[in-house]
Amino acid sequence: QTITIGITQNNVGVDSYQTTYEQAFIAAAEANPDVEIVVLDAGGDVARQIAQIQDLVQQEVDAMIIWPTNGEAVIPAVREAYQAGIPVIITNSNIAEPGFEFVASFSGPDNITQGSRAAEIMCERFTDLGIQDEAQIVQITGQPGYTTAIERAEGFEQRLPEVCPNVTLVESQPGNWNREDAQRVMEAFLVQYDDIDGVYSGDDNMGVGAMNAAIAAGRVEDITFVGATNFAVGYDAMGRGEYWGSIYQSPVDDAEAALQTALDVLAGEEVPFLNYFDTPKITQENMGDYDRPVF
Amino acid sequence: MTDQTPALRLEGIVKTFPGVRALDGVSFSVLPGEVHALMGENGAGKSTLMKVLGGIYQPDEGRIFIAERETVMNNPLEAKANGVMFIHQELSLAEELSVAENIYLGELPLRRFGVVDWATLYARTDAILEKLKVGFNARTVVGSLSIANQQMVEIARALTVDAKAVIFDEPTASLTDSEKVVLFDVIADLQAQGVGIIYISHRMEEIFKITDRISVLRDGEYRGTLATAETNEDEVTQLMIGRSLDLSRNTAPVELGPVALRVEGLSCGSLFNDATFEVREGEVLGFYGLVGAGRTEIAETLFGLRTPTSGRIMLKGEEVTITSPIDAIAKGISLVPESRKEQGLVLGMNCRDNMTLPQVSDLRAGPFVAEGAEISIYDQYRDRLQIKAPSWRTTVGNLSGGNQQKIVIGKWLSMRPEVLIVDEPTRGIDVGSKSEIHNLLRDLAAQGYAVIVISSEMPEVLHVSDRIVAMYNGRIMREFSAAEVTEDNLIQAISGIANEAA
Amino acid sequence: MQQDRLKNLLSSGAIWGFIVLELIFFSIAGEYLSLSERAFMDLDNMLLLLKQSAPIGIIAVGMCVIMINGNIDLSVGAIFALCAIVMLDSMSWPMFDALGDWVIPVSACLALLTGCVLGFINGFIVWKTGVDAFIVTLGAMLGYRGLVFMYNGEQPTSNLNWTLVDMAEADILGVETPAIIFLVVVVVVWLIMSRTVHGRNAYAIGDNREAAVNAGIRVGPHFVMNFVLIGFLSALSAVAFYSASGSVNPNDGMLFELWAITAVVLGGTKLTGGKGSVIGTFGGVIAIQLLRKGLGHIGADSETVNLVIGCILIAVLFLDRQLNRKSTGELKV
Amino acid sequence: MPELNMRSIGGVLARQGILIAFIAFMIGFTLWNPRFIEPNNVFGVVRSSAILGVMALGVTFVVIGGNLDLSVGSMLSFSAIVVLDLHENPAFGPALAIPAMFAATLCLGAINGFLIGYLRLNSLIVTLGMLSAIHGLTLTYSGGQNMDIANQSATWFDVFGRGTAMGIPVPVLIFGLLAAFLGILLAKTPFGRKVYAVGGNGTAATFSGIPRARIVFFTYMISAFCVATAGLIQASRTMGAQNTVGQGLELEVLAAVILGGASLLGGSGTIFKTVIGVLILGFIQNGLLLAGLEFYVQFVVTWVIIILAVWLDIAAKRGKLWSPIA
Ligand SMILES: Nc1ncnc2c1ncn2[C@@H]1O[C@H](COP(=O)(O)OP(=O)(O)OP(=O)(O)O)[C@@H](O)[C@H]1O
Ligand SMILES: Nc1ncnc2c1ncn2[C@@H]1O[C@H](COP(=O)(O)OP(=O)(O)OP(=O)(O)O)[C@@H](O)[C@H]1O
Ligand SMILES: [Mg+2]
Ligand SMILES: [Mg+2]
Repeated sequence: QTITIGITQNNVGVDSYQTTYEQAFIAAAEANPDVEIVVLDAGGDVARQIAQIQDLVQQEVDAMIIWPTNGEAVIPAVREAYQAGIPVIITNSNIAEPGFEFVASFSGPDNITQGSRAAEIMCERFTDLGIQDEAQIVQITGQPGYTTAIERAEGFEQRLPEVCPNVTLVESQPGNWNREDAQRVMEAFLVQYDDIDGVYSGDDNMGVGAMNAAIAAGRVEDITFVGATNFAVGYDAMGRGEYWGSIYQSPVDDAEAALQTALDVLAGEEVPFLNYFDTPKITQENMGDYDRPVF
Repeated sequence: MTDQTPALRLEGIVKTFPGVRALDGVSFSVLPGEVHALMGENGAGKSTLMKVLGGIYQPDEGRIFIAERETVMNNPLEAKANGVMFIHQELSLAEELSVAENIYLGELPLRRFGVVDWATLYARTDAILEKLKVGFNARTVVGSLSIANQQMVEIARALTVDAKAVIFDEPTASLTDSEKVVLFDVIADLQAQGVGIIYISHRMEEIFKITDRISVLRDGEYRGTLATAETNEDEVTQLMIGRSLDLSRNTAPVELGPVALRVEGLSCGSLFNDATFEVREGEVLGFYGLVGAGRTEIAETLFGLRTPTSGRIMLKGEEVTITSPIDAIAKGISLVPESRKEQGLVLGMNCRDNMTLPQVSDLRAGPFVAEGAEISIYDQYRDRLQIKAPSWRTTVGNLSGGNQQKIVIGKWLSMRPEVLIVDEPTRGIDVGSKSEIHNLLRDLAAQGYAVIVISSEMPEVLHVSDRIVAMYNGRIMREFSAAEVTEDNLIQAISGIANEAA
Repeated sequence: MQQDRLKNLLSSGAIWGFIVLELIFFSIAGEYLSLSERAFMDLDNMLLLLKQSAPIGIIAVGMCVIMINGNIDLSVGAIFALCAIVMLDSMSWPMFDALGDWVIPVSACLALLTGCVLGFINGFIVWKTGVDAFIVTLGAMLGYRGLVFMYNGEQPTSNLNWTLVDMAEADILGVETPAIIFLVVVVVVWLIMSRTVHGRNAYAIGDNREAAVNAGIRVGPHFVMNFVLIGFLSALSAVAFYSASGSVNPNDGMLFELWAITAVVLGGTKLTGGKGSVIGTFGGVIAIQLLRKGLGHIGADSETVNLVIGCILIAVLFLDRQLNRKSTGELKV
Repeated sequence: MPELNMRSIGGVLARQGILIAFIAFMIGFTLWNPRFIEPNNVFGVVRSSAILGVMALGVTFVVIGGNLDLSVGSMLSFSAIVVLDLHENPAFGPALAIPAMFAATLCLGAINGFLIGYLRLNSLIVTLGMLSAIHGLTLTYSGGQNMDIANQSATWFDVFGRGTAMGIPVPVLIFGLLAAFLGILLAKTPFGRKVYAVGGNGTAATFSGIPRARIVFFTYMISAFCVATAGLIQASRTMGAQNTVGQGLELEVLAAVILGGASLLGGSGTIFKTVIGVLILGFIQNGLLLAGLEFYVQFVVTWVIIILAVWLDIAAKRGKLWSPIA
């Protein structure tokens, strides 16, 4: 008796997190002889993702996992799945509240907490440096409109004034999860502001882009870089002492947690509705406790 | 015909384009039931004047009267509404649409809600086509018709409305003789109905055959009106170009050299069959035939643009295969193509660059184009061909038709080819430029070139050729020497009446 | 004549042949490769296909008209997103509070109006400045997208209204609302293009603009009308799609223009204008959606999907040219 | 028919319209924020425009030859990924990775050139198909993973993107030298003349003995070469790349080329004007960022500028502001 699970991913290939996630997911499913999977990729397009959810309903999968391209737009399609009796697990980035009633569980990182933690890392570092009352920072956010990007920025912006009320966030610009874009944005920031003490980026990929701009301008020494989703490049830069800190988040954990949640739901087990996996802080100080990310 | 009110009267029409005064105070009138010829050199302003009449251009100054009522026509539709029909010089058809839709373009018959009334449309069209005795019907797609038939579609438009005046701008440039007869019948019909007709053509024999009066334009100015019955070609030419033409041919016997090109049994699919002929150095060989006889295709094959299905081509006695124009040029063959706008010129380029285009790779100073050498080539051929252009920088698209044609000819002459093929070298060219080009071709032969002239105009072929090849339906019917050829036996040969092959 | 017609049929029928091929291929391949019990050519699945084709399909119909007319519109994706925002956002405007669920038609109309206005702007610029439509709409693609972002920053605009969702998911004989809208659009626009003066003039203009001008057709207003039409259809597509999803990302609709153009070209419309058919475009849309669906059905991964779609596009273009090639005596130019 | 007096004052102005717009634009932004004109910033803009600019040089050839190239964006991703991957591959190393990447990218250009030049397929659709296909190819090649240079301090590979020579950033130097070289190639050599002829009237070019197919083929090879160069700069500048680095660049590149005044119908345009077009786009982006405006305001401004620039350009040529479309 095999179980068929369908997954529609957000945009495989746009960065290595998503790609590694996909590979880990497939590997985990192959390791389990009772599971067959249908893997689809929405290519970042909401319309295509909705069509894929409908296709999975039509193919009568036993459960489906969705990595939403837009936390709200997929809700009606999720309802269709729900009405067809197919349990839906949301992964990585949650859908909006009106959809909660149609969803069996969410499995993924807590992006708001990640944002808060990044704010804390930043603030602690400023306190150590003794500039917690004057520091100016800039933010480079992810793809506009993307839930993860929004939530991380939200968490960061909420938490920062709580821990470091005198640090000013002077400007935010999107870097589209893209290193080159982030680098370009940072170059302009560097011209515009003579005093930048910290940069918060929505992920390390962008953070490293910003860092490269600072290296080119010879100002990397003065700036504390904090990111999220620790990529290998970020980890290495930390090792070199150029990048300060990030949030450790493993796509392998992410994928395995999603699959396990789906299996638990199908097995009729009680699962918490918000099934977060832990994403701890990582900085130059404690990086030795973590393996170098594989992506 | 004398004291009627004119169907159409123009008063002091002025039209300028940036940098050109195309019309400079033109006035004349057309009576009902009259065929009125409009003549002038290339670029004299004939088409521009007609576009003003047809509502396509608005005059800068001047007034238009239709049946003595002053009329302003802001667009072609208003012109039609005022009874002016315009048959264009350049084919102006939508090829993917049906004949009926083209004839009624811009005024399709309607039912309610803007829906086309197809039944009425087809019925009306078929009625018109009946009159024109053509072999296609209202539903035929225009793109599938021959050029001549497309021209007939254009002409059919003249019959769609009750026109007070109809303008024909060079309608016969691509008609065969039988269609010309139909066209002249149509004109006679319109004339009988009291329509005023303006007829533009560079062909004197037509002008003298069907028109009543002739008005002449020169450099955008009105030069006068002559009654056709009381004038002659020479007088008209005088008025047009300000001098008489010396039409006598330079007949000084030329020493013929060896055979430059020999073609044996050349065929290309169904386009032409078993063509055999030769041309010597110092000789002008004429190719005459009806439009569509396959002359152009032979030229294109010799120039490497088509692959022959059988036969041999020999240059100076050696057999060659020609695979592309590059190959042909390298072997000393040049082609002045039929359509200067599509095939001959890059209209957006300047005069110099167009003229040296085929040899630009050879005119080099190190890795660069030797612009000095280019300019001297241009200057040399500008003088020789009397090209009228402000400077070598002038964009070719801004030259008049005749001067454009001279650029094309200069482009190939400057290559010093052993065999020069010219296809319809004077299509749409005024009489003055035409005789210049004829003299030029004769001079070339005298300098030892082998020249092949393809033309659909009998006077032209008779005038320039030493020998004439007559083609009909893809076959060479007969070869004439200059001495034995007459208009009659030539017509017989090209219409397939005489079946003795050459 | 007879031969012409046969050739015409063959060349415009190429897309249908391709669809049949796809169906056969995916049905057979599906038997072996798909995990699903259900057949690929199941009726429900085909109805689903129709519904899934609607968003791009409705736009592609407009693109077909624009391309027949001899223009192109690269801004449809941005118009789509902007109209979606107008619809979803206006549903929560305080001034419509009193309307209750009647706000739905009002918002939809607002969105459609927005589409018409945006299309009009493009058409008007093309008409009055004489700048090529490719450039005008390339600019508008950026400009309208900028407006999308300016409307609501980088946040998604959301308004999930279950009444609206239910309306969007309603069906007649199993055909759901978006699919019905798509079919109606195809039929109506086909009638416009083949029966009305506006349609026939659009063909004539695309075929030979100068001839149309000479015949007294007012080219500019026709351009504008067609740009308004495609703006309207982009908005209609947004209305149909976002009714059933309720949230729009500022990036939504990107690349729609390229897919719409692809569908139109696959459907046999000449890129230079003057020739083409709405029905063929319908076929082109179905063919693309079928390809995506089928590749998903047999479990192809995303890189393969990109590769295959790119190659098929070129292959179809090549075949189309072979079929439409002038049979005899083509010059080697 | 265009006017005759292109050499009148109006004509000269029209020809340099884009340059004048550019200068006016620079003055305007400087008044707004004086930092705009600081050498530091200007160099920064030119440097970050270099990638777009190098690609635009190649696309200029394609457009003058009468075609389009929409595949340059995904080709850029391809070349960046390939060069980084080979750099990390011990069998290659940087010295071999670069020529190997150029060869691979030129192969893609050759496919474009073959399909469009020799088979005469429509360039819009072919390069659109290639956009998708190359993206798939890149994903297959990389397995969707980012490519990064692990040991960044141990390689000289960063010189192309981050280095300076004679005080000038290397990307700017490459852009400048390539622009000069290609500018001369286009304006002064027989090859350049033939590109104009083929784009202006392909049939007439064939009748003049110009190998049309081969010329079109070469325009795509030049485009691919430029993309490979841009990919090298890109990869070296970030020392790593995602599979989507070039996504969307094709339209930006096209916008720059059009802004420079090349006609989409082919046969006109120059390298110099394209460079101006590139710089205008770069400075708009930078100027708005400095003015503290959101990135998307730049979209709207670019829209207005493109249409105004092209409109004034053609209006000057036809001598009338409003179009003659009835
Ligand atoms: N749209 C235009 N813009 C600029 N100049 C023009 C335009 N149309 C015509 N001209 C110029 O006006 C003059 C008159 O041209 P027109 O076409 O009326 O000549 P034509 O008498 O019909 O010559 P042909 O016998 O060659 O047909 C020419 O010098 C031509 O170059
Ligand atoms: N029925 C047709 N449909 C489409 N194009 C045609 C047709 N007939 C001729 N043409 C093209 O129109 C151009 C001029 O045609 P024309 O009637 O002069 O034929 P032609 O073959 O050149 O005649 P000839 O060989 O006697 O010179 C040629 O390029 C020819 O290929
Ligand atoms: Mg004329
Ligand atoms: Mg001919």
